[in-house]
Amino acid sequence: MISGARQGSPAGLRRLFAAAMARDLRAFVVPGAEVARARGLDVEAAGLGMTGVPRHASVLLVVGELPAALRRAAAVVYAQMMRPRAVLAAGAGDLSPLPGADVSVGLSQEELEEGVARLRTAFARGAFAPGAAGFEPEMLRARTEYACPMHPEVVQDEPGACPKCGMELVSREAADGGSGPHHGGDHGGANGDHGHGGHGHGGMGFMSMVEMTKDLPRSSDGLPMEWVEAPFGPLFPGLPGGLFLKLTLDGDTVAEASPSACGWASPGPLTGPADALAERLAGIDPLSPASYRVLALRAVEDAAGAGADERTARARAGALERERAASHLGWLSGFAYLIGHRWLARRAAELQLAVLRAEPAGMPGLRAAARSLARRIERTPLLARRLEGIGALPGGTGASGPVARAAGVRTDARCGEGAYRALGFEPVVREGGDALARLRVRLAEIEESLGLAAAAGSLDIPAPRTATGASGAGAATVETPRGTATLRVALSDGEVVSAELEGPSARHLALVGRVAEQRELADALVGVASLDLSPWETAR
Amino acid sequence: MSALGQYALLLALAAGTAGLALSVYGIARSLGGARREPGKDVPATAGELSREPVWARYHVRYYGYALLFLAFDMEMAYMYPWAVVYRQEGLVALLDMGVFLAILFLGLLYGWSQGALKRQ
Amino acid sequence: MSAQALFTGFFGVAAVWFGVVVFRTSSMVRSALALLFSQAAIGAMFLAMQAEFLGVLQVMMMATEMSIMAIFMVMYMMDPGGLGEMEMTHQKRASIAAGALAALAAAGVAALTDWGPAAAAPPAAEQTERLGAEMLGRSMLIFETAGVTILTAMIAATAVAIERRRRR
Amino acid sequence: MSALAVLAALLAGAYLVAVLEGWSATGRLRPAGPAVSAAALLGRESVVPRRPDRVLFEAAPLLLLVSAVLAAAVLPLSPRLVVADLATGALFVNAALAYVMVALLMAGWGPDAAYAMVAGWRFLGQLLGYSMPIVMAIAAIAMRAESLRNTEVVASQAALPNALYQPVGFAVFFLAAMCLAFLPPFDLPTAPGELAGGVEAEYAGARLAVMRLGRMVLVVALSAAVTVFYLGGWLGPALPPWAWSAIKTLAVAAAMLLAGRYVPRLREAQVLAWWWKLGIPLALLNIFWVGVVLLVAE
Repeated sequence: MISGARQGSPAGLRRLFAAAMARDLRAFVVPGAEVARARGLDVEAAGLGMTGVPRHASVLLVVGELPAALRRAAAVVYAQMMRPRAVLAAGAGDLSPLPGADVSVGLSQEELEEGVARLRTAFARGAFAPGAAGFEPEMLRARTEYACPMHPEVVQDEPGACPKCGMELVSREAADGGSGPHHGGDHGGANGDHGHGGHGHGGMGFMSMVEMTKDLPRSSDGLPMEWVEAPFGPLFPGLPGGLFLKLTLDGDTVAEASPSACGWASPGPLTGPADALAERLAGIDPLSPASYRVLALRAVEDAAGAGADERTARARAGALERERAASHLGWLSGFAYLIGHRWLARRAAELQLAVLRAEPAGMPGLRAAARSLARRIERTPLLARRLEGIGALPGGTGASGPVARAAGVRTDARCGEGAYRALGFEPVVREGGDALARLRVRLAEIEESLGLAAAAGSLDIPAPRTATGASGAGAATVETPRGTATLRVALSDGEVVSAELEGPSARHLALVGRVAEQRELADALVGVASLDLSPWETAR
Repeated sequence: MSALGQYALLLALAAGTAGLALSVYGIARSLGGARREPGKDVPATAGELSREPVWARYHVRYYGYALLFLAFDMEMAYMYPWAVVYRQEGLVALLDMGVFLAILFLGLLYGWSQGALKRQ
Repeated sequence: MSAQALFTGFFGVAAVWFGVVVFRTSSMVRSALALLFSQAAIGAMFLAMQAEFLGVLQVMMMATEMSIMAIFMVMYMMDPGGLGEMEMTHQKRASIAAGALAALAAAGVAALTDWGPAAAAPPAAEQTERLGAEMLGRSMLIFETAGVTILTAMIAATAVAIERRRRR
Repeated sequence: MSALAVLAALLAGAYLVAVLEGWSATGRLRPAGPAVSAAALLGRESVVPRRPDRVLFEAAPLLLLVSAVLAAAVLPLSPRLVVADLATGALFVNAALAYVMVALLMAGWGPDAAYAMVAGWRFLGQLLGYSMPIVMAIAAIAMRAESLRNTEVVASQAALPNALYQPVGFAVFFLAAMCLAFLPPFDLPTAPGELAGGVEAEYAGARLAVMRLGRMVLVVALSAAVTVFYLGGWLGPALPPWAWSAIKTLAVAAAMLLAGRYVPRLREAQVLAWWWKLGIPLALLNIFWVGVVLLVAE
């Protein structure tokens, strides 16, 4: 039996349907497809269909450990999935409030495939069961509150009379986070106001539209409209998982955008033995673990006064460039999914997985594949028109990485590094500052990075134990796939006593409003996605 | 078959198709109903529970097109009878419809010039 | 013949019923769609009366036109979802009286007029042809006048609805 | 009897189109895929969202399916194989398919959900774009055939199929048909990445199965319409007439489904602007072209 079985005895027609369901499993991936790919998992190759619609999914695939906020979001998605449903956990630890995983596997393709096979068996046998358990965690229950229809500010948990007008309070379900229609400044929703209109003004017979619309927010074309808040995250299929994005919609235009990220708990991974700092920091961002590993190693070496030799620096550059190419390809796949280019989404994912698994000797071949992909993208009809002018940001907005380089700003932490100078590195800079320019910068960087990784000749990250017993302060900067990350550490006797980490996504998160607001919904989402945010690398 | 027989057949087909769909629902329903659980019937929005209704005044941005469309839709009522007799009537029909469409096209150009053909 | 009358009557009742729903619901979208199906039922009546071109045209045009009406209702009416159960009608008694009176008058005209013997409907294909010949013959001026009327409507609608911000 | 044969062919066509769609979406050709998916959908729960407009929510999948079936019913597979060969068949196709938009509007508004509502109104906008060019293209077809009867439309193409006789009209109609069936790159109302399912997001289980079936029948109906209007329907050497119709229809469906795999989804503002600033003038030009050619030829 699976945890989300349907009530009923598994016989007759049900057995037939269960067999069909076992063959046709569709997974909703938490936190997102991009994390699964970055961890080297090819979900579709493992035989699971993928869907971004909870109602159409039968399997909740959890990849890696989730912070509490994302576990709650996953529980909401799971509750909204149709039975029979199951949880497949790949390398996930604690899942609560989700029910325990029906099948638990490690983070490797072989284990995933074996887990899918087990899940199929479980589905075929246990999709229907006589004693199916309910899923009713406390967080999903609606809280009832009582509000005055006349005074929207009067809301209380108990029934009673309004202290202002004495009217009986009306029960309603409490909103979680206040989504729904609202009129500009005041809240309380259309329902209360309108419900009242029928009683209070009934005698007047006719209400002036001017009177009724005077408090409504004005749209850009001067019409008074109601705005609606809708969540587009944390588990929205077109955006990186973990990005909490709430959009206030004026029709299909984004009036306001308020983003936040799941992030890592501060100071969490920063404190502890300095020699293991690299290990801990690599765990914060599943999308670019190598960058943070190198960042930590360099900062600790700087603090301990032990510089890395040339060979080590070169190998690290190779690892960083391999990760950059893989990360950009992963972004490209997600971005292609968002804009509905299905062939590109699949091809970029294949290349990303190949890059993640490749040895140095395989890099030139992948580079040729990346070049032909880039050429094909340049020739794709309608793509430039789709992206031109979307998410435009001029230079000097505090951005770094590809976002800044796409706006003609020559900023790259790699320029000052000896290992990169030796490899003949030259930063990729494009003009335009819009989603199209960012796409072009990343495409060029994929090719360049694969070339650099091939030239570096080694892709592993040597981690000499330099910090044992060391004291001092140091800092390091690494150009991650998303921009410049800086880490300042102070060591005392081999322990990190204080540390300060600054990643690029925190700065880019502040730009979301500028690329999204007053844009059509699809254009706003393209703008946000083109920033390539990693919700993981900001501190909560 | 007579025209009326054809209409009856189409009506029967519509009813039969709806009946087929309903019997599919019936088969699905025979397996049992949906279990009532908290949060399940809230519209699925990316892992957040949005319980509030969204039926607010919706700002449609293509109303400029919609207004011109209404006029063009009228015009189509004339187009079909005209098209059917076009070969019989010849040049008269071409000129007649040419003038009619030219008048309408003026309307389209006016709307275009006034910015009706864009997102408002 | 009797089956024809039966279906005509059936769709007539359906049209009236949907027409009633238009006013009985407080949801603007439901109201607009009820009007749509009321009009579509009239189209079906035309078909039952063997006016094929007219019927199909009515069914087709009302689908789009009433849906466009729905967008303007959702844009401009308060509470388009009818969540507040707000009373959207006024001057109820007068309108009911006027409606009943008009219905009686129409029924009276229909019942009391001597319509003469019913002519056999021409074959469906011929109807369209005759319509076309009429349009290009005797009624050409009316047809072109309709074009000018539509142009006027287009210009008026654009002028009223589209604000010219570029002028400023 | 012929009506039953046509309906069986329609179902078979819908199945094959579903196989093709699976191929265009995942790149894998699985002949049993749609049957397994359909059975899997029927075995799953199907909830109604809280406080919906229940009537609209339930009616939408049925209306989508019924309108697509009615459109297919007036399109001939061969001179004899047609459910109802209406005198205004070409117009009737259009009338039936207008209700596809009504169905999506209902599906968008019914569940009272943000993604679905944006998607539903989006599709109405899309209709404003494709609807005029589609009727204008059909008018040009009727000019040549001197009839709106679909069998006569096919017969009028004995010398030269309309795809060659009026290529502009063919291109306009083909693209408008893709818009109508909301196939990629015009899949604005379902937009998997942008709206997480859009109008389909709240449908599950049996309701979703009916909706998907309606969509597949719709693609078949539109492919058959392209075949009848532009590719000479059943006309062709050697093979029996119905086989020609079937081959052409499936080829058109495959072309429609595969085109969207290699291009990104269009922006709504662009779809509308292109149809009105380019599509409608081209469709009018096509009518003028056909008119002149017909005058010169006689």
